[in-house]
Amino acid sequence: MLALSYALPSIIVFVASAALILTGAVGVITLKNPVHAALSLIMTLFGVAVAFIAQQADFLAAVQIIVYAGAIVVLFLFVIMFLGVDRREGVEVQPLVGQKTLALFGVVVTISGVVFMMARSHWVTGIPSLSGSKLANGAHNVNQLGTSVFTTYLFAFEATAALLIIAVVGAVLLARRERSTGEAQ
Amino acid sequence: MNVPAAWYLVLAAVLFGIGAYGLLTRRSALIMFMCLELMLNAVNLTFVTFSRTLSDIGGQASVFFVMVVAAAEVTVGLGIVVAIFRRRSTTSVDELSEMKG
Amino acid sequence: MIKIPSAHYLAIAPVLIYFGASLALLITSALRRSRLSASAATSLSVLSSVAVIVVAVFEWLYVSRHGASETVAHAIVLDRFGVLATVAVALGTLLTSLVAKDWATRSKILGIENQILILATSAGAIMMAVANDLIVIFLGLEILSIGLYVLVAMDRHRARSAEAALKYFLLGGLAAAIFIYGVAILYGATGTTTISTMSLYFATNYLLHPGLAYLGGALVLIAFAFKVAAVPFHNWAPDVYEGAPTPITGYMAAIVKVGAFLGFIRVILSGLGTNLDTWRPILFALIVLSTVVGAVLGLAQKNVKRLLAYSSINQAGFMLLGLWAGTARGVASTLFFVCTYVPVIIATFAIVGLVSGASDEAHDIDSYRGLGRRQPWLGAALAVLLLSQLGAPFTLGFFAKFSVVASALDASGTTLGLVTMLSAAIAAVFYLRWTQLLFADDKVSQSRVEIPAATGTVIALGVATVLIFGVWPTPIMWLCQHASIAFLP
Amino acid sequence: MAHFALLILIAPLIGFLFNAVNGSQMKEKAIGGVATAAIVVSFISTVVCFFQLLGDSNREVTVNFFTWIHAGTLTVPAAVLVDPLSITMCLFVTGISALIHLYSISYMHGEKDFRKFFLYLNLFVFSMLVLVLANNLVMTFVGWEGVGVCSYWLVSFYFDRDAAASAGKKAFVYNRVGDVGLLVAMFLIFSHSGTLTYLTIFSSTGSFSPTVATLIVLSLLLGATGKSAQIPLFNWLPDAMEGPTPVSALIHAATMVTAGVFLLVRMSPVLALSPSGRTTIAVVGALTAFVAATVATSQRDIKKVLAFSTVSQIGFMVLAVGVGAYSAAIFLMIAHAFFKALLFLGSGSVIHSLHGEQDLRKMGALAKYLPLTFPTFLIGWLAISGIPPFAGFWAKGDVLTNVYAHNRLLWIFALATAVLTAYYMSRLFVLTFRGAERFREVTNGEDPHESSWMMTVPLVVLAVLAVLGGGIDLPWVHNHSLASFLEPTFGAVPAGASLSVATQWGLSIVDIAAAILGLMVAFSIWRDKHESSTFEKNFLEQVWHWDGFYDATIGRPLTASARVGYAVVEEKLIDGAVEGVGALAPRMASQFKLLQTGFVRQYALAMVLGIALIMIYLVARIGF
Amino acid sequence: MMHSSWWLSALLLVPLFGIALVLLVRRRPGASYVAGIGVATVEMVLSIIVAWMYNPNISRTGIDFATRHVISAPLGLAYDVSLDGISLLMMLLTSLTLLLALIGARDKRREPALISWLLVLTTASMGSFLAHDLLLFFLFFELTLVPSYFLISQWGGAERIRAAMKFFVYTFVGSVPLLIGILFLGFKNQHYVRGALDFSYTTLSSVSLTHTASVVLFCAFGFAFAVKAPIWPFHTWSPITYAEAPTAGSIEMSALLAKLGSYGLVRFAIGLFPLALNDMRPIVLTLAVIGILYGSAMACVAADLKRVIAYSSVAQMGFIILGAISGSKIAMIGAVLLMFNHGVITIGFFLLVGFIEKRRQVNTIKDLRGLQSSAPVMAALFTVVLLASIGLPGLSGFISEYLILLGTFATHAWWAVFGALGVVGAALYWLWVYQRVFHGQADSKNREIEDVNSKERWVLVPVVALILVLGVFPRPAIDKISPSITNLIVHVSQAGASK
Repeated sequence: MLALSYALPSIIVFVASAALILTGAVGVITLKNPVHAALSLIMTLFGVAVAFIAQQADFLAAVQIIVYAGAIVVLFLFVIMFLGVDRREGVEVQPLVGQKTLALFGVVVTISGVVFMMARSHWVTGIPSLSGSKLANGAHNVNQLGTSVFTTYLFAFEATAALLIIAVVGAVLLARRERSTGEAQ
Repeated sequence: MNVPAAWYLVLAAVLFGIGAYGLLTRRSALIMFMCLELMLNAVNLTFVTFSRTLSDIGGQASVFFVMVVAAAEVTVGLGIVVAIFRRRSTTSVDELSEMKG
Repeated sequence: MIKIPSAHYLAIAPVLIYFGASLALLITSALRRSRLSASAATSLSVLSSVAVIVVAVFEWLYVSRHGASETVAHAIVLDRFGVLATVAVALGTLLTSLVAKDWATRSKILGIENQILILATSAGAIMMAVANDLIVIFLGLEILSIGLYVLVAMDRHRARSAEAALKYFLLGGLAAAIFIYGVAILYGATGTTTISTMSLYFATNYLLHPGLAYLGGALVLIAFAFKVAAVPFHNWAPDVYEGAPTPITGYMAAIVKVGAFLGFIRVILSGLGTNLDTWRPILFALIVLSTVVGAVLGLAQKNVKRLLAYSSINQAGFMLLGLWAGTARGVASTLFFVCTYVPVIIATFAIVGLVSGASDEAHDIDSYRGLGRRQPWLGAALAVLLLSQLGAPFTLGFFAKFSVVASALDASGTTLGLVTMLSAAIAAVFYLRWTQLLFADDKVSQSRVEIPAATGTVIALGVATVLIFGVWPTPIMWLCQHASIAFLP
Repeated sequence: MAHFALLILIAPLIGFLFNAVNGSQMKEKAIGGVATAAIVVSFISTVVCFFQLLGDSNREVTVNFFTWIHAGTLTVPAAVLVDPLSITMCLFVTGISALIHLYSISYMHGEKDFRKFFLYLNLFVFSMLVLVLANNLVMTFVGWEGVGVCSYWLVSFYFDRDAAASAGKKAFVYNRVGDVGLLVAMFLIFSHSGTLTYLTIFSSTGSFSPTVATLIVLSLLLGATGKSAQIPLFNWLPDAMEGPTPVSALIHAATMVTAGVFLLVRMSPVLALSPSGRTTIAVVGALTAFVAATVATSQRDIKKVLAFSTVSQIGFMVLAVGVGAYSAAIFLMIAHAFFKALLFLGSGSVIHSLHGEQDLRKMGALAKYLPLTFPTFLIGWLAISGIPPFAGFWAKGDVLTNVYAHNRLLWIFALATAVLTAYYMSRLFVLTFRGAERFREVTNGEDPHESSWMMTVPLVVLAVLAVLGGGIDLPWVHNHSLASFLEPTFGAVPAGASLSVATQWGLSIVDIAAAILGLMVAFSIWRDKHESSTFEKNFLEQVWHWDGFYDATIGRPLTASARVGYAVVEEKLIDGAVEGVGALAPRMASQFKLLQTGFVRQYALAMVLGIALIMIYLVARIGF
Repeated sequence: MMHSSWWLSALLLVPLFGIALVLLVRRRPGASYVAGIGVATVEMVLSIIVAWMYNPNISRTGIDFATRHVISAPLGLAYDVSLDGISLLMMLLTSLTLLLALIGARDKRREPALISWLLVLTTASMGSFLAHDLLLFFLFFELTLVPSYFLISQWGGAERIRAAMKFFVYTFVGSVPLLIGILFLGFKNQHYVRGALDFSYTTLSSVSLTHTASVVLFCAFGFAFAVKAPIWPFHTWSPITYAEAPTAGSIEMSALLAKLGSYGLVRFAIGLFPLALNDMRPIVLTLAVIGILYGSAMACVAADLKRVIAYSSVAQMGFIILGAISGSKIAMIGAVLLMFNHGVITIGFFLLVGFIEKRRQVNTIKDLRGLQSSAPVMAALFTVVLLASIGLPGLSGFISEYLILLGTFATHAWWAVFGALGVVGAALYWLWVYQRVFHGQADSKNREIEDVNSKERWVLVPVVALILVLGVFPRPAIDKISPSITNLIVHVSQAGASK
């Protein structure tokens, strides 16, 4: 029995997070109204955060809530409202014949493949000792993560700065109202 | 004892699949973006799960970067949607099929 | 106390220069009341490109003296392979910034933002090529992609520009998700995201259950295949090529190929090279499909940008041959192909941009009818560039095709050699049709195409490269060969 | 010797070149004079050579000019072999040619392409001399083809007449078919003996097995049938009468058509190796002689009659070769050259006087208008009919005797042919010179008159030769005549010599009887009529429907298959395959194009399906 | 002492400098024509000097003027040129073709460009004939396609685009296996010697191959050359191409480029894969004989003069291939001679057809008739060329065809016999064509045409002279080519023996 092998709380947490995640995800892809979809997305994000906590990623869980649910989804909602598209998607027939069936087929095959391959490898084949220290809990997690980001991932961290700048510049350029060409000169 | 990593990995894979399926079937650009977020979240979950299994902080650090990327992508993506909406008053990608062949 | 890892600044100097230049332009344009002139911006980006090339020369010399090394906590690698990629990207950036300047003037759009984005994007491409960490590659890829999404959407006068951007964005997002999923799985499979460590892991461990590694590698490979527009992950290319502003199309065709291919080689051959036997059938299928579909679909195109898109899909198939071979010769030949593709394709799109006019709309192949009659030099230049892409002898393109096919044959890929060369024969039809149209005598009375100095220089450079190194490919081949030595595990 | 031998050859060539370079400004007479003089020089040189040869103990002199081809083991010298055979041939070739040249000056007077005619004639004589003087098969082949092409030019001399153009082409193509035989013979000889020089071939005949020898002989025979108009390739010759009459006289009676016989005779040492081959030759000769003679009885064109007569006479010569009577063949060849040239020139004179009319039905009673042509023609007629003491009697008698000694059946055939010969020649004679005047319509009522001296002198000379020609080889003086002169070449005693004297006399009487029979019949039939459906059978007039047969069995099927081949094999199958493969790509393109729908979600779907495929591959790779 | 290779380099460079010159003077009307002819003359003189200097006995292989410089070792690219008896005549033919095509087939439409392309083509074909390195050969071999394509597509007839494309794609596809084969051979050698990549003919001819590999490679090489030559059934690009190309282009393609196929077969396919010969010979011989007969049949029903020449070329190439593959020295000498002779003859044909086209704007046989009465000199010249083509002894065509058939008969009698039937075929279709075009009564259009003028006569003088001289004195040519052929035969037989 499951209960005998694993601690009950962890099972409950898993089931809860899985329920949140999957319900939210299915909501995103089925709900017609973009606002509802965005709210479903939040549900998934919460679920993921729960799963993070369950797996000793406390800091990431916090970031998940703050950044994702707090910023990204808000951005979505903002744009939805801004554009005024908070209605159902158009009800015209799908122009693409067989798209759903084929998509389902492709995705199911792919994901089955992914799962099968993972299972055949007993889910993980990396060697823990390769990368040093054990994973810490709680406050130490933040420390550890910080250390990692500023040592091993220093360059990547610096690069994110560039990424964000370019994204911001890009967004500004794209969303800017068209000016007359004379001004552009 | 915690539930095995496999559970979370499968969960992540399924989430990835749902995201991909949504991307393929939804017409609203905004919802497609959300589906992309679902997929990235699946990746994050995978990272965290492996991080736990390997007792390695690297996976969690990676999640950090993925989040940044997700944020950047959404910013630009929404910028594009706004730009298109100004011109065409739609967010349905199916109406953007002028170029083909 | 955190010990900040040491950085070898020579190794990251190119990236820094490009970001620096980009930031400098951004800040200047933001702070100044009057807008910075496009010429000034262009000068800065040309200067920075030149600087990058100079730095690259020093890097090359440094590597020659001290050997390859890793820096910034193994995130960046300083080797000739990366140096050569840096040079190729810098060259592409230099040429593009020249073309983009004239384009901005012609199309009356913002000149500075172009340069800012181009510079930053180039930094991303270089990052992909010099990275030793999958996360860095991912970031480089994203910088490159996001920069391009914006650049593609830049032309606000044309609806197609935005459509192209959205298509590119959605599919690029999917590819990015797949890539990072692959990275995550590789992380699970090997416990690291550092390429050299991964390589070491595969070299020292026999994987009883390689499924996870295969899965991760395959997903990463798919993402790269998307970036280089290999069939069946190519669908975005024709639409995006068509929709993007023409100079950006040229830039995209050149730089994305450099960044993506070099990253591709690093990950698949350097990191996962021990599993080459697993990747080969996939690559085989990609090559066959890309060359054939690219060539065949090119036949049906009336729009030259779409035509060039299919052409580049076809060329991508060729570039993959070196990867399929997986040998030093293969790497060298793919490098050669990718590097020589840069000036050719940018110059080609420069001409396409000129012909398309201020609105950037005249892309029908009929716009070229009689061009060579009216303007023999321009016509001849385009003819040379097209013949090079066709692979005509005594052009650079011939040696590019020759070397990749040779590397495939060296690795017993006779079938691939035959199929790809036959696809070249099919592709020849559309190149020739276009070339022939240049000198067709009907409808000769169209207006002349103005050739601004900067763009003219780019075209002349492209043609000169094609012809000079078409007879004497020795220096480039020497560089590529040296860049590939001691690169493979 | 060497100088004169060279002179024989190049004199006509010089004449040709001189006229070719200078001729455009020269007058007709000058052109004709130069051309004729060149041949005369050649004739004189031949005579000199002849006497030198008589005085020479070794009657085989090879004169080497230069090495023409030297490739690998093949060496072909440009050299001439002066021996009794070649010099005999040269003598009558140059002699008759000179006369015909002279004749042509007048006959061709006023023609637009007068100069061209003489160019061709000179070149023809040159080629003919190369043919007979060559010391190897390749050089012979040069002459062989040279006369062929000159014949082509001369036959289609009136090129704006379609019939002439077709006839020239037909002559050349038929000859070419024969040439394949000669080529194959050369290949066989070279691959077995390693040489193509006559004397070397003859000294190494041991290297030919009987089968090879027979193959060689049969190939040579094929070559000979082409050039000498024998069955099965004989039907080009009558068409060749489209050429000007002097051409018919020179080429299609006296010289070129005998080349086949010459070749066989020349190769006699090889012929000796293959009895079955020789029999084939004899049968072909006899059949040709007979068939052509029957055809000649029903022709209405004066030149056609003479043409078939030529075929028939050459059949006799081939028959002689087949029975091993080489000197008899040469004898008949010379005699035939005399009287046939005479007959042709005579008919030319008739035609000339009738403004080009050649139909026998529109002639008659010309004897009194053509006082010189008539007697000379008479001599020619008697000579060919085999009436003693004219040349034809002796020559044909020699052949018949030898045939009799060899094979009775062939002899009967030959004798029947002799009767027919006398018959059709007499018919010709009667219709032309006797009977009622039927030509007024043609001449607009005027009287026909004799031509200039340049045309009549050759007639007279030839008439004299036709009378006396028999003297060169009278049966009772074989050892002091042509046969003995030729002996170094053939070495064999003619079969006829083995017959008893009585038999030979008897045979002579039979010959005379045959000739007279033919004469009588002809006179009795044709004295008072000029058309007769009884005696001019359509079947015969149509040459046994030989042309139609070829047309139906070879010509039309080949043309049809070429057309079908073009429409089906070339355009549909071969090029169709190429074009089909070529069209595949565009067709694929239009299909593939549909996949590029412009819908981004479908692009994504394509990607996902691609990924799915790769997943399936990976799963298959690691296995369940 | 071997001669300096600078001579050969000069042969390759003169046309290129010529292009610069032509483009330099392009603005002045007619100047480019003069410049082009000047360059062609220099090239011709150079060729004659080189041919005169060439010493066939300089080495066992008959190779003179040789040099080799590696340009790029990783690519195996080297500048490696030399001259031997087989390439000697081809070199002369290249120069001659250029000169006569320029003078005789003048086309005033965009003359500088036309002349430049002709010059490019000259360098390309000259390079193919002089290259002693397979990669270099391939480069030049492929390069010929580009100028040809432009010549056809820019200056050709109504269907020029289709013709040009068909020509290009067909021959391009043909050369794909060649490239693969060359590479295969190069790597085979490299793996064996563990040295640098090297495509030198000398090196590669010593690579030991298995029997199967030999056969496969022979097929790969053979296919490329068969398409180029063209050998039946890979010939269908040629009729439309010859018909649609401008006269100068037709001349270059049929007189010269077709020879690349037969030359390649002799030099590379036979020289490199002697082991395959025993298996492949019957097949190639059969194709050659079919080509001879089939070409003749098609020439009979072809509708226009250029197509007749095209099919006639198919038949003639059949003869060349027959001789080349037969393994007999005599036949091979004949084949090499015929390559040159057929070139000269074809130049003559196309020039004359060009003259007719210039006067009548058509070359369809049914529109022409009775030309001999109005243009007797043209008819005479046509006759000479025609007779050479059908192999009249005393003219150049005969010697070569004769040697081919004679030599082939010794080794493969039946094929020679059937090949000899081609002699009849040639006479049949050429005389028929001649009859339809030159004989008969001319209608009004054909009656008016003017005869060849003095300039046109002078262009044909070299053609006729070569036809006559090589028909009567072929020895100098044969003596120059013989040692190389002997060497090739010895090489082939040794390889066969060591099996």
